[in-house]
Amino acid sequence: MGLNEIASVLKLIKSNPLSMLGIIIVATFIVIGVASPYIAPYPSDAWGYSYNLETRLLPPSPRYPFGTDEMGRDLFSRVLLGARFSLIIAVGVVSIALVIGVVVGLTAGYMGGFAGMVLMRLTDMFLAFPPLLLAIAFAATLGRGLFNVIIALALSWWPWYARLVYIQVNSVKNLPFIDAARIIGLSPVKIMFKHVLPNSITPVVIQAALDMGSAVLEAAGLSFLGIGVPPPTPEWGLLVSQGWALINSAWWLSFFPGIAIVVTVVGFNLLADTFQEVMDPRLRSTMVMRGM
Amino acid sequence: MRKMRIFRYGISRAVLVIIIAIAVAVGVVGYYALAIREQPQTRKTMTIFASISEMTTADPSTEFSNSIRWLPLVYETLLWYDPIKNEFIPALAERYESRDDGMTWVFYIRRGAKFHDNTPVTAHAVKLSIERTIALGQGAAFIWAPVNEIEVVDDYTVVFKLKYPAPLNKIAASGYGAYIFSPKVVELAGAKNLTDPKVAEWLNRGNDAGSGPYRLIKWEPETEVVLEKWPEWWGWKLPGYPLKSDKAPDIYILKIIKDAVTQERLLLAGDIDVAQYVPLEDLEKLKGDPKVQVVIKPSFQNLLMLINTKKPPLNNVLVRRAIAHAIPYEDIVKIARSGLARIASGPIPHGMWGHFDNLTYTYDLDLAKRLLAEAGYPNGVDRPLLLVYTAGDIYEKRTAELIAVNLAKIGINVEIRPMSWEEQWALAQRGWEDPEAVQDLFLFYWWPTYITPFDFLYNMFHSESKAFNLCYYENQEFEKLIMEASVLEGYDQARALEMYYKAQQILYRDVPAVPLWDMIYVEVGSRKVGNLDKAINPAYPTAVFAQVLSIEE
Amino acid sequence: MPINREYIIKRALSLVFVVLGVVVVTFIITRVIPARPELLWTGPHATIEQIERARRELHLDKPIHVQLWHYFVDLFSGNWGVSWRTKMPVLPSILSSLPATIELVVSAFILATAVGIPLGISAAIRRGSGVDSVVRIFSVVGASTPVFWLALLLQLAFCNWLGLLPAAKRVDEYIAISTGFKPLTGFYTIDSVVQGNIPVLIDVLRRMFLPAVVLSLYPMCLSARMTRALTLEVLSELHVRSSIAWGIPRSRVLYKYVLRNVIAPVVASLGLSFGYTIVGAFMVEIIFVWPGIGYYTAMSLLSYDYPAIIGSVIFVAIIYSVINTAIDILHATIDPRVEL
Amino acid sequence: MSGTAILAVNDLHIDYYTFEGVVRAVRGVSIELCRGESLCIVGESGSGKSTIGLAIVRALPPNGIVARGEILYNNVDILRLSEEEMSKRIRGKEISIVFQDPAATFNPLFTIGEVMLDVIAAQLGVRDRRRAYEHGIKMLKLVELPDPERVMNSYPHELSGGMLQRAAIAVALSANPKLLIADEPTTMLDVTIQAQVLDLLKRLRKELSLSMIFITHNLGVAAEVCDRIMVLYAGTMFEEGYADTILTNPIHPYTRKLLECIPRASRRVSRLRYIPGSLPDLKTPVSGCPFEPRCDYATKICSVSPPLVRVVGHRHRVACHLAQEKGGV
Repeated sequence: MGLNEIASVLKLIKSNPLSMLGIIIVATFIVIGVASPYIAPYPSDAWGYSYNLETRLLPPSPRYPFGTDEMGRDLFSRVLLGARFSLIIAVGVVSIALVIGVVVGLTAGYMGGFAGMVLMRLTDMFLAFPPLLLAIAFAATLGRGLFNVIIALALSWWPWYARLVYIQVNSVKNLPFIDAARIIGLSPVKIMFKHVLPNSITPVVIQAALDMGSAVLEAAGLSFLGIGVPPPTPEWGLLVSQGWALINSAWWLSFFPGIAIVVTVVGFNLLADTFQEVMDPRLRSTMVMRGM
Repeated sequence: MRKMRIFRYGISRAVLVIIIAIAVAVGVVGYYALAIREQPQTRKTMTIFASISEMTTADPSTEFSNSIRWLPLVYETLLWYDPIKNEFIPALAERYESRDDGMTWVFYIRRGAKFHDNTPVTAHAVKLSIERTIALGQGAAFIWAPVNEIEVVDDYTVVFKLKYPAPLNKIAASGYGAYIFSPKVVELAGAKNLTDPKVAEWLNRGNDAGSGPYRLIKWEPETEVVLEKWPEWWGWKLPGYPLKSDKAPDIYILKIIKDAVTQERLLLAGDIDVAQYVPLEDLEKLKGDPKVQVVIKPSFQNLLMLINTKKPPLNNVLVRRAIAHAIPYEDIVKIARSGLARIASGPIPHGMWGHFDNLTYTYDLDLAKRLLAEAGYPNGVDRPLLLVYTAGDIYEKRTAELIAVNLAKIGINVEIRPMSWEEQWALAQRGWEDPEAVQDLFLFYWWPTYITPFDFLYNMFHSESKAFNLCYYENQEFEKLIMEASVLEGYDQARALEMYYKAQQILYRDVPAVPLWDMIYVEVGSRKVGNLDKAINPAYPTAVFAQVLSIEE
Repeated sequence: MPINREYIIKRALSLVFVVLGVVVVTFIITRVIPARPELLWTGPHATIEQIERARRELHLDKPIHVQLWHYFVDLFSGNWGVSWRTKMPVLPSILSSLPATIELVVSAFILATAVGIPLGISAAIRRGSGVDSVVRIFSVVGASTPVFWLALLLQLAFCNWLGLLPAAKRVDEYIAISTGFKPLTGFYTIDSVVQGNIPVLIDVLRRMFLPAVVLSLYPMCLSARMTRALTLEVLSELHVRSSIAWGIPRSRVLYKYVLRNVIAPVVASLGLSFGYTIVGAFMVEIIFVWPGIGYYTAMSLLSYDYPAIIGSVIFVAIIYSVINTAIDILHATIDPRVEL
Repeated sequence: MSGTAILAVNDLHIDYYTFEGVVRAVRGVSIELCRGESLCIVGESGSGKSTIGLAIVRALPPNGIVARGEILYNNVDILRLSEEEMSKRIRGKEISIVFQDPAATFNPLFTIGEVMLDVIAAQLGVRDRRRAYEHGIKMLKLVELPDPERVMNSYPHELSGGMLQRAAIAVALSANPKLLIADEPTTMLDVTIQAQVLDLLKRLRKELSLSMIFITHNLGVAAEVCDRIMVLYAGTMFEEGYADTILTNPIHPYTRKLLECIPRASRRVSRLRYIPGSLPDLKTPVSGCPFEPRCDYATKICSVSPPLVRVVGHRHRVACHLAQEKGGV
């Protein structure tokens, strides 16, 4: 992916209202994630450092746009703060998985041979699990906690990136300038990181950035299953799961955190769609001239 | 300008047809699904009881957990105990007597009672049952610790000789470890003797060897347990027997439904008949619903916060006292239990023998701050305290959060950590060797195995009770008092009571634990289930004596 | 249609290797990563002796490759450990909850593909039209919705507020017991049809409806998206235009030629859909009290019942590999180019 | 003359809609093809030559749209026919087409025979599969394919490019079309096979008295197979005339350049010639002659107004401002 593609992505985003929406959602999510402790109307409610007997289980109102929970806390503040945890998880998962994936994929792709084959077979073994199942196994082994959730998800994600990097590296590694570097006598590690990596990383990084939506979704799933982030963290999946206990009388407790998940993930997926249309030559083929 | 669209009509028509076909299919199924709610003729009466937790084991000797929900229906003890009226109801023993200041107890076994395998219930079976429980030494076997010897006088008379005086009538009425079963299990299980693991395996495959009013006919401990009325039970034929009803359900199903919301929904939809857990916030609404009845009964289950008395700064009694005064007991009861609990006064719950009303700590943040300053922490404690509770228990979760918020006000930061009970208990166990490495505060439920204050005081506060004294509390004076009281309980209740009071005063002063609240049980039943309130007994928490229910069609 | 026997044998062989790989990965997770695996395996109530025994039983005192060997032997001889929670061996528990899950997952899966594929095709052939936009938005939003949240909301709406559908459970015990229903195979739909028990069949279908719909949403959106992209790709290919230019009627080209081109890769991608469905079942089953593998796993997760969790993980992963192999073979019968 | 014309294309404009903008691929091209005649459309890639071929069988990709013009086949405007009429009356039995890439022409999931039988069934109405099969075998023999039975039952990936192209010709001709469009049918083949296929096409044309439009970028090939040649550039016609006229007396500077590019053994050129510069961007409208930036003879007027088509001889047309002046050369 070069400048041309980035330019056409921008063009596409401008021309397509859905892509524009994606950009807006993702940007808002990031802003809220960073700023939520400062912009939440009731910061101590958001962190769970307070309770109020008078305001228990109030339905949504102008004062409490998302209603209040059984401890009398403002749900809106809690959902805002939840964006921060989702952001931390998403960035954490994707970056750790990316680092592992790049190291494995790069080594396997560049080295090739027996070592490369072993690495890729290992990658395939991980890919033989359905999505999320492996993360469940890891999370169960590591125990609850924000950090463990990130590790568990990252450990189950890196194979996707490893394979992507592997394919990229294979398409790059026999290009003339790599051969040239090899002839000059640069060390393999240097060639790998200085020459092969920069020329094969872009699509992987973009894919990883767009996968952050899925990370939010899967982390929420782990929390719902009780092996994710522990309470009183206002993580969205956890909020939905806790709201379940009162859903018959206080639907808003589960509803709004869920909406937050849906909107955020939709944002990432809309962007992903846009990138896919530009980057995937098969989808693009209908847009360019053929047979002229 | 002409658009040359090759793919204009053809395939979309096909797709349309497919979509319409699917829509029609879904519609037809949906129509039948929604419209036809044919309720066929019920030939048998049935009660479906929703249990929040799965069943554990089916061995009456060793089971010490959730299976109490059906064990008292399938198996019988010698006696049943009604702690509210403080009286005993005869079961397999028609009557009993105690001699020698509680050192000897004689039970007269009911004639005509028989096990589900049609062998008669005899004194011999009683002896073998209890001896197996003692020999296996698991679960609640410790209740028989005072027993020295069991003698069979004749087929219907059994004598217990004790090492020291003890209230054997209460022990024999225990909800755990006191069930009598048929010795024929050895033969049926193909085992060498009663303690052969094959017996337990046979039982855990879903077989029963009891004598009670119901038989176990389906055993899927994770999803459902089905009991069927056993018409040969002696109680059905005994006129005037209090623990029975002529309209008891023919089938009694324990359905495991893990959350309160679903229990409530299923109850309102008529899918189940008794829900033990409904969201407490919905209770007012349910009370107004003509389809259901709400039964509220005190229980002997209470929640305490065990304090790690060996780990600084909590080894300082002033700090512990400060914490005790910084807890908003009233708010906790209102928020955590929607008012369906009583503020605890001492570790013995309300309504039980041995409870005293003047052992509540005041909620007084100023006093708490003063105590903390006096202890040498005028600016609060410099490290966060770790509070653990059982993951998934919303009452404990809310209680934990409220405690954390309030302790923060006196300068004590609390880190709340939900753990599975197994993990939590494993962590706490290590505290006896390395108190620094474990939790500071531990939210902990207790309910008695059999109804005596000793059960609470010994298990949670005696230094020999390593399994459950998770305050790591050691106090010679206290231990001496309760040991003596437990012996006296068998024959001199007044003196025993006095000593139990003294012991509780020591606890009040030393604060090894903060009793938080005594639970009030709520059961919501369909209106057609009569006698629900009579079928519940706090001595057998969470069990419903289905033989007492009266099903109205 | 050519069915290549050699291919099937090759594929089955590679399945063996995939399953071995899955087992190796779980071995790494359960035996290599934890500091003291025997503690996870025995549960916390264990005494020192029990832990020591577990150490011996898990062969943790032996070198790692010997451990791996015993791990394989144990798994393939059906010794999957004992659950702390239920004190029952893990494998029989999983097997007994298998029919409920298969019944649910297969219904959801059929629903997902039966709706998702036509949606994708119809969106693609009217690219840029209103239908296309609706399908695109639906597939994006659907794929972004947490399945457990949707389950909670639909349950609230249909069961609580509208009262149209039952809230949970697989069959009503009143109906089942009073009509003498006997679960023979464990597939209640089949059992009730075989026994001619219409009331139970209707009750079972009513109860399955909502969970199946919820569970189908994610794979439905996935297959709709994928089908749309594939159809667009195929429609742009030269052979479509050449077939039409040579005089084959357009409808025949679409139904016969394009359809098979789209179906082949969509079939190849069904495995992933299946993976999502079965993991989604973990959450949906617990909400709808559906006594399947998902329920068993979710319950085990809530109490950290480690042997049960890992048992379920291995079992589901193996099923997934088998399904993927079956799908690959199916794909090969449609697409003659496929070679190992 | 128009009476004997089997195909007349008048002022054809074709646009492609892409994300980058509207590509005006064909800009007012007219063609006249007499019965039994063969016409070569020559141009660089991107000149719009294939688009015209696709438009004649109405098989443009979904984003290609005929903006203006008419395509008269036997005096019927096929652009006004419905899709159904096109399939029933024109495609296959009147006009058929062979494409450049033989591997992509066939659906990879179907045998050659399946496609062929479908064409025969649809166009010749032969429902009896055995008769259709026999006809198919006959067609495969006609294109000199060895072992026609095997070819019938082969999937495209099992055949070589040359065999596939012969098979494609057989399929295209299986319903006896009167006009065959050959869209660079040899470009993707090996050189030896190219010659064979060209010979085959020449032979078939004679035997079946086909009219043919042969699309190529190679003037040399064009000279070999066609009666007439049309030179196309950036979607516009530059020069059209009889093959020998074009080859011996080219008028348009672009045609001359093209001729210079034909490698000839006799000429002993040290390196292959090429035309410097590249095609103009078809998305932006051009005010003058599209060849102006690359033309050696460009004058002021060339960048200002588009050249008109002038008749410079018998059925010889040129679109160049300089045509009049240089006509006599």
